[in-house]
Amino acid sequence: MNRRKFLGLGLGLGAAAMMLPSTLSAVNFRETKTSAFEGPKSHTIDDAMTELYGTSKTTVGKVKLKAPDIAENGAVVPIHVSSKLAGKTVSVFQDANPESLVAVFTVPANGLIDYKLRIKMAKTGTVTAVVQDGTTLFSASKMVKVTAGGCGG
Amino acid sequence: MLLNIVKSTALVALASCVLNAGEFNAQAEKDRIALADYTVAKFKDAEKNRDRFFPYSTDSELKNNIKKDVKFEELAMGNYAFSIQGQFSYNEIKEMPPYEELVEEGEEMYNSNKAIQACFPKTTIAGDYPFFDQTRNEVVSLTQAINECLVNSGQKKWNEKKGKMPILQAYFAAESTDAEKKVNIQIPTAKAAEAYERGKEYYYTQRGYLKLSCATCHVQGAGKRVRNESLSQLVGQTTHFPVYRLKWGKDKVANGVGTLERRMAGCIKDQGQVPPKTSSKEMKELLYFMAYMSNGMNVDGPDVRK
Amino acid sequence: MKKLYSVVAATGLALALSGCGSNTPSTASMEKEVLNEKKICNVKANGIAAVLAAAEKHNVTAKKHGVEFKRLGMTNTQYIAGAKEAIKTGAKKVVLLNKKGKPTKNSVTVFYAVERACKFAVSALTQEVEGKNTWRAAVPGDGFKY
Amino acid sequence: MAKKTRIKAKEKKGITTAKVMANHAMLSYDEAKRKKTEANFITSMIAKVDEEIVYEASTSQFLSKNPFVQFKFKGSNKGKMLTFTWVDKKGNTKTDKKKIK
Repeated sequence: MNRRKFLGLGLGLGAAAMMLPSTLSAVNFRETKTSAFEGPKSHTIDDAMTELYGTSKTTVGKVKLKAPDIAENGAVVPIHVSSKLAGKTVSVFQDANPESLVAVFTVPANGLIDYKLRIKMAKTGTVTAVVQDGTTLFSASKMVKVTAGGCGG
Repeated sequence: MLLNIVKSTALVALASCVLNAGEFNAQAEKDRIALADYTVAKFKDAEKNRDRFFPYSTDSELKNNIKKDVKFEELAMGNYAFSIQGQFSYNEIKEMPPYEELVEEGEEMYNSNKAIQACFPKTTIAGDYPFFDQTRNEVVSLTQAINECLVNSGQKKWNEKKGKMPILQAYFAAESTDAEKKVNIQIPTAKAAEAYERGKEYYYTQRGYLKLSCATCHVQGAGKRVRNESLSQLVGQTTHFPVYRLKWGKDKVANGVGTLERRMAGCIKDQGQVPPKTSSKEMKELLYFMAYMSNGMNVDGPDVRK
Repeated sequence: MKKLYSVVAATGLALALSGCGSNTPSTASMEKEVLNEKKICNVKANGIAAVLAAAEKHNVTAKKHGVEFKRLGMTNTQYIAGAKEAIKTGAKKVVLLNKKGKPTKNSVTVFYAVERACKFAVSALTQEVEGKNTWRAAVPGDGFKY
Repeated sequence: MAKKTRIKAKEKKGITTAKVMANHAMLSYDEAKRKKTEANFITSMIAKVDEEIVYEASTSQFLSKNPFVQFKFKGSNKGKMLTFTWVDKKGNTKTDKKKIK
């Protein structure tokens, strides 16, 4: 990990920490971490995770990720992330699309880590959910098979 | 041996003939019960009964994806009744189903169309169609009834497959579901019984270049797989229409909902045959038969499918 | 299987005897002519023109009976029209159409198209006749045992 | 004009569960290219109760069309108003409210 990125991470964390008490403004990861969403280093889960958090090293566990083994439809893949960790951010990645980051949630003071969302997957791939707790990243992954769905007209 | 068979079947035939005289739905009722028994037996324990029902399915499929002890009422959910995988996605999508706004749109459509209100004063009618019109001596589908109503009041016909037609029907279906209506198909006359029989023959006859009948996939084949699709069972196949299909709604939500006729045309096309016209006698009688097979089940439309 | 057929036959017979008209497969309407797909549709033996003519003739009947074949969005009528057009213009290939009737990138030879159109037309009819005898074998509570 | 966001919010034992479905095409870059238009998708979603943020997400082009999200939070009760706002890439924004049941 290079120094600049490490600083960037520190800044990001600091910013997030500072923002939390003030409930008026939000952390927009799309502005602070544009490169993780789009750009040359957004294509693989590892790269995007590094852009977002400064590292792609995660500890597997403590995060529950529910997703179908076989998606009913690649355009609507239901994802459910939950965890009992007191994490500050939660992010969802997949490797079935050109870019891998899907969403970053900032967990508010009263928020629980229990998020559902529906995502698009162009092909079969792995979905990874990451919960950032302090400086540690906890993760869970699941393979979702996507096939062209439905018989008939 | 053969003589025995002839004797016994002759007796059965005679018995059903006698019944036919009084109760025109006797044969249909017999078919319905036999089909329900078959389907329930099939999904009792797929793993244990694999030799009887699932000779070609893999171990993991039978073990991990086909539910045991599927109840009769559950069969209305189509393949989600037994497919564990499918059910997961289905339940997630049902939390905020994409058709909800279309139902509202259908309600507005109903409220703003005086002619439709006059033709259909009751909105909880989803389970009553298609019905056998005794004065016309033909099966009348809901789609046909709506279009006739429009034409009679000087309005233009609607597309029978998508657009306004299924959206209005979605409203009827939702109202019927809320009122806990059940599918209630009557066979009032001998002519109606004939229409039913023709529909049945259509369903069970192989057609198209693939030489499949509807039953190959949805009676004998129910629960099995075609590529990655779990095949749904005939019992309960009509209860949830109009249906919102994820596939149809891919580009535009309003296109996602379609009538039963739209679905059927797609299915017959997959058999490799030119489907009958939406309001043709063949199509309506086929639907009449299918709806009868779901008699007594809850109306649960509109619903969402793959 | 043999047993199955005998059951079907017996049922038909029994119903016919019992005079219970409503659900008897009408033996009278069962096809008179037996079509032989292999013979009729043999392009090498009969020539393209004859086979195409046969395809057209039988497909008209199939259409009338509501059993016309369709493959990947292309009806047999479109197949025949495509083959005719190709013969007229001297093209070697018949371009396949998608479900909207627009040409796709795929094509087949005229020989193949004619043979297929003929086979589709003929087997639609033979299958229809056959189906009249066999459909009950798939009905639970009737010919289908499990 | 963007259509209304559908919101369902329910409180049970101190925990409020909110289900939200925004009305947005969520055109990804690839899809936009195919349709020959410009990509546009929701980039940020925020939910508040009494000015307190209860949900906050930065999102990408890969949420489904008409994205659905569900989230849970503590410290609210029935009758309070849940406000949900989204902003898309072009800067369009839409705010809708619903009382917690």
